[in-house]
Amino acid sequence: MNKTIAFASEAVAGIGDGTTVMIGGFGGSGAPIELIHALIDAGPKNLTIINNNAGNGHVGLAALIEQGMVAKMICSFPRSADPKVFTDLYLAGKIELEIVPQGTLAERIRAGGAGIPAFYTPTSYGTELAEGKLVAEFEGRHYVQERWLKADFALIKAELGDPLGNLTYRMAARNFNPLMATAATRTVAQVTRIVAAGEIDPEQVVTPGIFIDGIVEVPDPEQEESLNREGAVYP
Amino acid sequence: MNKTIAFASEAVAGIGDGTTVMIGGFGGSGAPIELIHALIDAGPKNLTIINNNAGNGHVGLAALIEQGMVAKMICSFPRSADPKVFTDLYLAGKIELEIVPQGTLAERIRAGGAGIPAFYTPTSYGTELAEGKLVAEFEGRHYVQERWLKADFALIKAELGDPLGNLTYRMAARNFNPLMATAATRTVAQVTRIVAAGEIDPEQVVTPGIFIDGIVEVPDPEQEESLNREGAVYP
Amino acid sequence: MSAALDTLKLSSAQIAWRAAQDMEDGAYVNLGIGFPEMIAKFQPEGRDVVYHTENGVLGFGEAPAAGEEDWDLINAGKKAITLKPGAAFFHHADSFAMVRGGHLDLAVLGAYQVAENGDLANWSTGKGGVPAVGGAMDLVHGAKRVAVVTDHVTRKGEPKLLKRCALPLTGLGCVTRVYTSLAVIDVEDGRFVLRERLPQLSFEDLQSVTGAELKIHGDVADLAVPEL
Amino acid sequence: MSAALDTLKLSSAQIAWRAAQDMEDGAYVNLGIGFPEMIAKFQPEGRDVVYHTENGVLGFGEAPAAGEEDWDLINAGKKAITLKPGAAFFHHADSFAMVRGGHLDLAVLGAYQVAENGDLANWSTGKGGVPAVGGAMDLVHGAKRVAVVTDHVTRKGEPKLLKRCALPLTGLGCVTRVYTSLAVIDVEDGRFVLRERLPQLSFEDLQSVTGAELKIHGDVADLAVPEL
Repeated sequence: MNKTIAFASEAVAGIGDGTTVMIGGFGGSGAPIELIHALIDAGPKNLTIINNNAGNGHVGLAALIEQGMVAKMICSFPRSADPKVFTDLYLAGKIELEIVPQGTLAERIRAGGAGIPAFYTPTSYGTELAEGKLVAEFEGRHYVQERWLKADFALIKAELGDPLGNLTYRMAARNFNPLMATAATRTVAQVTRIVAAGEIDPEQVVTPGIFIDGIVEVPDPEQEESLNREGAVYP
Repeated sequence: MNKTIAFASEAVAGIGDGTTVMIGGFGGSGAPIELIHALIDAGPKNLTIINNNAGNGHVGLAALIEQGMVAKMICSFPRSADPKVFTDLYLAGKIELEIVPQGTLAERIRAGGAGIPAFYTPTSYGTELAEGKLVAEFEGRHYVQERWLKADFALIKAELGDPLGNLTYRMAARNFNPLMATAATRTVAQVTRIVAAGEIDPEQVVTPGIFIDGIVEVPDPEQEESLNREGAVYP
Repeated sequence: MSAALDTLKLSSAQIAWRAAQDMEDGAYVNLGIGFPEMIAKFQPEGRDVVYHTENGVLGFGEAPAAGEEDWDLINAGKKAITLKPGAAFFHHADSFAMVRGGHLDLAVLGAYQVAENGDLANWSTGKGGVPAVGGAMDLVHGAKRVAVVTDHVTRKGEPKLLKRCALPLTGLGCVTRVYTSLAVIDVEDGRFVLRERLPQLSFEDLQSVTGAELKIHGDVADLAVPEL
Repeated sequence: MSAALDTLKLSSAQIAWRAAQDMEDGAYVNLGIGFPEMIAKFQPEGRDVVYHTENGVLGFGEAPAAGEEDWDLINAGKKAITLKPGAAFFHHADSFAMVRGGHLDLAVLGAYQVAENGDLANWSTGKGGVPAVGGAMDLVHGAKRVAVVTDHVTRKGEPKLLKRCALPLTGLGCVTRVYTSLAVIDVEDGRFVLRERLPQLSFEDLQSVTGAELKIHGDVADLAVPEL
């Protein structure tokens, strides 16, 4: 079994117009910048993107949005140090936004990967984000029903990967990546280093290979924060 | 912060009559035998025990049941190589049994720890284990509503532990232990070795200390399977 | 009929061998406790299959030699196992996320009864005693294919493949293929479709020990299995 | 009143200092993005507090020196952090399991408005623009205590403590204590209960800048805070 893919361009080749894509990361931490840039190069339109944020500056997710490739964002916090790209399009009515509380976003993605079509959470009860949603009472407290969230594709970033697709993550870059890996029809990970099967201690695997369809080695991945401090723009 | 407890007897001291206790392990793998034996020594009655199984032979959980301390078992599979202790009491109507599909048991415990009071699962739909439960249809498929499961106490087994309560697990002994750690008012872990804070790589912590109230070092823990092969009986 | 069947019918090992031939290269597979576990022995060469066990291991291998067991390293049947390179451990909630979430390609289970609508009964004989379900009700949901390996009839010679199950159900409409001691049968649109039968056995004889109509769509191949 | 208040009132650092005094030894605490983060600076000596950040870190410490940042190691405000010994990383679902599951002892948030029934509005000014909620709606549920740090009044001098919030809600009945620039106030049984006020400020003056009745149960202590 060898899930290695040679080029990022090949990894994103299946993402066509109208695809729903989960992109890992919390801000720049754990964001698969190189896969996002390969997706920009490929150029599909009318994407729905699921991410915690909505891009920062003019690289990565912000660049994807700036290219006009994104029809809808599903996220919890579309603000950043430099949110101009998203903000302008949103205020001009040119991009749709579904705002989801951060913990609910995480749990909906987990549910999508775990075969749980719906669950109840106290989060958002009584607020405008719960409008139109089913409410139920359990032991005297009110909860909102939330639905699973799935995607056609997930693009994630990991640290080590083996040919079976087993992954580890670097520090807080873990965030949404292991969840999104489980909830997409096809998941591709960029990893800093590919190691041989067995080199990752089975107790230290964070994402077991069953969730992964392809891995691409990107030895020195860019950090969104560093790129933005340099004023980088993609492409 | 130091969650270390010197003796197993002290670790189980808060478990009184009528307490609901989650006990980790899948069969003997990951079963906190020494904590269970300390609980037997303490002798509370009328316990409700949540475990995947219902004991094997005459040690650990089986011994707890044999002492007449357990009023009710919540489990998925009350069979084993030597299930006589539970079987006899059950057939004599002296112990109550709530049978829960294994994946539902795991998910109910996770939900208890994660503040999710209810969720929907395809598991058991249309079977007698779904009788009396709410059913809902999502995208044309039927699902059963299941409720979270919590406990007053959890007794678990881990491999390494630090004074903050961070834990790792040995191989497949992980099973229910990290889930139960999250779902009880008070969780105590027996660990094979206590290490200093910082000695467990933060990326390799499986159970963060926030879920743990006490850790007891048990340097050479017994294995249920080995004890049973020797014909051991506790006490 | 019964005595004749007993001489004709495949052994458990032969049923397992036949089921193993359908495992695809690269598949993630869960083999139920007991008889289905035997399928791993017959995995065709050159096919890479990753085995999942509910208690939290992916990528396990054969049983260790006697005396080499590590009782923290067991499968769902609580038998000692070994690891292949690239194995992973995880907790029970993650393990059943794999199961329910549709990540397994194949689950193979035993059966008391299978109905033509795909219903499966394999967890309770309905006779009282101590009920025990384990992971069976989870496994029947989620895997892309749910196969059953079973004798074609009970020890008393009664059909196990029926119009409707009489025993308590494990899952509704979940079985996609049945490998029996006499035939290979798919469940399609609520009907049993015969794919292979033992060449020594006539269609009529097979139908006579099957509790629901066997449909034929296209060719019925010979069920050819080596001596084992 | 407003000009007088401006000279009397506590600075943000002083509000943070006061809130920090209530953090218990051994507590697990989440400090909201922005102003609440400042509380960590004033953690009383000898108290061991473990800080949680929603993006998946428990046990983080101060910001690194400029130039020493690692952008894979950030907090929910996307600022670089460091680790204390005994830290742990986890994914977002586990992180919010800690939040919703009742495992945090304390969450401290900022506020646009707080109502006497404990309702909190802190995520939307209701004026359009780009809505952004982040983890606020999760944090208000689950923590054993949910405290707010805030100026007592808006920049325009209008009360932020009200009978009912006018802005879009973050959560219902969730706030247990409010640390303002003028007072410390608990929410009990749907009423504001005054616990401490600046000694230079009369009760009447405090009430006049508060949009709901301040109840007094037992003693009202002086709100005493060092120069910072």
